[in-house]
Amino acid sequence: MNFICNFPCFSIVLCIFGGIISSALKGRAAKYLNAFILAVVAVMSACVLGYTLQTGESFTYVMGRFPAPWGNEIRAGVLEGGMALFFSLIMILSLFAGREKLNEEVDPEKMNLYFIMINLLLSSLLALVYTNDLFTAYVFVEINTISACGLIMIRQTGRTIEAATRYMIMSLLGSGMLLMGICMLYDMTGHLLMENIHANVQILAESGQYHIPLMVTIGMICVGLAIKSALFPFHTWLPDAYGYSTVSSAAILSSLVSKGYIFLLLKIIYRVVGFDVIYGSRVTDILFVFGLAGMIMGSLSAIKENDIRRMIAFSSVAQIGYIYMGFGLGTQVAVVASVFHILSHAATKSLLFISASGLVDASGGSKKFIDLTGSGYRNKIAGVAFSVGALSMVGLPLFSGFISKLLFAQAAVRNSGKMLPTLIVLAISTILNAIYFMKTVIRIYTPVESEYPVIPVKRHKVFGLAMVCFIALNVFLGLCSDLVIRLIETGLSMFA
Amino acid sequence: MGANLLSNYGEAVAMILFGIGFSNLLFQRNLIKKIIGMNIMDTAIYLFLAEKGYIAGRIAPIIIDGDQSVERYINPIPSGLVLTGIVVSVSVTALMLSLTIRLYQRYHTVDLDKISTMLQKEGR
Amino acid sequence: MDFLMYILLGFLVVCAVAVSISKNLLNSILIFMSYSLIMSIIWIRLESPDLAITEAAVGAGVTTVLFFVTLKKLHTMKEQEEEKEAGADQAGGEKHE
Amino acid sequence: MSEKKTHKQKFSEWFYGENDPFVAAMPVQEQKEHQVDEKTLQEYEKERAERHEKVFDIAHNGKIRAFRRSYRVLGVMMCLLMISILLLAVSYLPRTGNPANPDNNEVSRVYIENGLQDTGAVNVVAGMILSYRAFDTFGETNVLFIATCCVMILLMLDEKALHTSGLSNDRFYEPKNDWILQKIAKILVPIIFVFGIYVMLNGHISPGGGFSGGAILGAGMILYVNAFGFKKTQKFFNETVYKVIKVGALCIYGVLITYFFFMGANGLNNHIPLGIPGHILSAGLILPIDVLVGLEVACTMYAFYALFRRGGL
Repeated sequence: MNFICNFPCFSIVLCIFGGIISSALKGRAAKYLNAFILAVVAVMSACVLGYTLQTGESFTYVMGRFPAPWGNEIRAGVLEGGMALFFSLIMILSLFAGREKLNEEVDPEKMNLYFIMINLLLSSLLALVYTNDLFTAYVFVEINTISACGLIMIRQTGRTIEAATRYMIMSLLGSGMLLMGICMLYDMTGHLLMENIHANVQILAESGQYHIPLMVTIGMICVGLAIKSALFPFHTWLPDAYGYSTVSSAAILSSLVSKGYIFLLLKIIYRVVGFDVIYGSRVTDILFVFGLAGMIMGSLSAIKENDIRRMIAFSSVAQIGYIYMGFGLGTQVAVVASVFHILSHAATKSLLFISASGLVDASGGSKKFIDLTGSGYRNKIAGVAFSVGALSMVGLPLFSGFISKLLFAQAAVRNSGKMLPTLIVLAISTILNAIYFMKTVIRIYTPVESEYPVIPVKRHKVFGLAMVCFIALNVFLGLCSDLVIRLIETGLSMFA
Repeated sequence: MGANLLSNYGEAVAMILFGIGFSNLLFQRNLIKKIIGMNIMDTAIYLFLAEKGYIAGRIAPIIIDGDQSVERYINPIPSGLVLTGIVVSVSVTALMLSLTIRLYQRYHTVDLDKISTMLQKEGR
Repeated sequence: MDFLMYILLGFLVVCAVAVSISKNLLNSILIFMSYSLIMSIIWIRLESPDLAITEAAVGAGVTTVLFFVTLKKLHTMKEQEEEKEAGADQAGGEKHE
Repeated sequence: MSEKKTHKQKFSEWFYGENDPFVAAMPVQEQKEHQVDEKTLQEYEKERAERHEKVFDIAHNGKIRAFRRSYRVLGVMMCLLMISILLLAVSYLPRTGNPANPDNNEVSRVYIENGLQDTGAVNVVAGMILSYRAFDTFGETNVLFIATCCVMILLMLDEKALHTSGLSNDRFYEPKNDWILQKIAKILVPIIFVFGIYVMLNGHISPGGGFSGGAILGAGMILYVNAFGFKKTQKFFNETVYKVIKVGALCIYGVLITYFFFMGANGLNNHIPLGIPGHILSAGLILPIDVLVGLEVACTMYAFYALFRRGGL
């Protein structure tokens, strides 16, 4: 076995170790340790990606001495390696860009606890990406939930604690349903490993045995994960959680945490229940309808909002609606579009949150639009970055958002039954996006005599650098989309 | 309705408890009751699993006198899973309770609706 | 044999409903404690002694203690708050006089 | 030449915020001062306040009361709907207690038939969670760890606040040094500790293991604190001890389990003797991991209690 095959396991364990050791360190040391770990994980994930591309097939890694149906297993392919690399990159950039804010808003004595949360969050994301076992997935979903809660409430104001409570309640509902689904699936198939469940579910679906429990199970797992990733009717906790937490947390939560659950759902669709069974069951139509509703309702709420951070948070609701709509369309092309949108949204949303915090800093700390007028001139790099993010969200060519919208439209055209509603909603949602993002961009570039001082780029070099990296990532996704899409297609074909 | 409802009475009770816990967690306004509801929901799932591992007339999977025949012991997997789950639910409970304490410190109530109204009244 | 199981399971449901409708928080916590104990007995009947020990120690023991501490904390805070308010009123009154 | 700036200079000036070409170059139109009619403003404010009063007056707002009632009805309805769907699913699931159920397949058979030889543990459940499915259990220990960290974020007070704030002192209303409690605790605590250690050490032979043993130990410590107060406990268990035990136990656990994963996955011999099944010193890694997990769990349970009580260890 090649030594690189050890890397997925090593990266998960390394993150956990980082978390454990950070609890004995001071804030500064924990920060450096965390940066080191993130870099190592990124390198390892890149190695895994390269290795799987080279060999052209995925590999499984036995956690312990015992092979397939008895022991735990993790599995890595192109999509897993790519996702892990992408997640760690976004995390590095978000943390670097939000570092100054972090120092301001977090109690220095509790700084090391923040980095414990970050480390364990990354470990759980990696485990969700790599896992090949449903119960392991459940355990790490819990770690993910608790650490995300810690990220929200590390900035201790009344609002964040209330938001954390709401988040925990909704998440616990979701995990309860997910666990119930897993237990029922275990009861019907007798396995917890994805491949074995898949084989047994195929047999059950063909023979028609346990038809009703199987449908209920699929429904519970889908709804549970949808609740956890804030699909439209379950999104009530989201605006507060993203709007008031410290900026790195908001960026990480919006771009990574919900995406981890979505990736798990993708794995369950492909590797546990099976593509044909899950679309034969029509359960995904629920996801489709909720996704469409979310696309419109999220945008409408965002238009009404008077606070820039909350506006971006509501825009997340709409974007998660896009992803679920892609799952609901039920074709391979649509799923590719969804996965691409996961990447594109993660890159764009963290950019928006962080640049918005730069704009807010240039407006005396007020998040109201009236105070933000002309802030694009006062903090130039943040203004440019926000415009790039906004244009990408609206779907201008050259940026990543355009490609994902194009892919969604293509996928919709090929699905005759759902073509019309999808295209109509896509168009309406794009217009709504344009309304609230262009409104903001125009506002931040309206010249005005302001009492707030100009923030020169020199003073925030790290922030500027991170912004440039984010913009580059966004443009890369927009321009080299062929490469990325090919990677996603290869990865999905390895799933089956 | 399937044929196995009466013979699966244990699971049926587990499902009823799950429903009660779920709606307590979702609809109760008092945070402490919400947390109790969460615990009920979790234990219901564990009860379901434990029922599924049980096999009539067999004993706990602790090997006695070196007798390793399958016919003698129940299925060990659900027990292991539940063991993992119990620890998860106690840590989540502790976290939720500490959130409750902090919320009470700040807003002097454990009613989540009242807290939201207060927040709206305060404006953002 | 089965009869005992019926009683225990019925007791569980009664406890769960009682928790949801009881007005007093202390009562609901006590009921929840007995719920956990019953659950651990059921697990012994289902031949899972590992679970029974863990549930008795964690569910009925530590979790309930944590609930009690929380409730006590809330009451202490309430009393402190009232004392403070009473003190403030007194001080205000004296000033006015 | 010196008056005309090159593009590069201009850009760098703009970039570093020394001079903004747009601010000066763009004409700023004079805006008319917005005239506020005092009367209208006052009326508006008054109206708004009234509306606020009306909306948030929960006790007398009929709409909100109706909404709450319908909310409750909706809750019960949803509960019933969910229960009936789940019951429907249950009625089609395999029968309880039937040996031919799908979950009694080759997986559980191998756990029972080969478990003793593979893991050395007489208790098949312990062997399963600590050897076959060791990764899950490692994750679960980390759930406990991260939950403690979250509780610390929320409730931990710094040194100064610990001594001054009234929050840390809720023993005010209790009798201090209660004689009966102390005498009983003196008898009970050692018994509880011995039992906890017994359960912890015998996890691979009899029911129990790290988690239950640790929880029992933690419960014993909580009883001790209740009887004798935090001052006495701090003599042998303060924050430093807690940190050393927590980090030490988790680190050793992590190292052991990583070694186990690495050797197992690469097909190497891990040189861990399994011993004679049934003896205390047997079952390879299971015994040390049980002890480590037990210590971690005991510390965590006590830390939860102490943080809840006084915001520090």
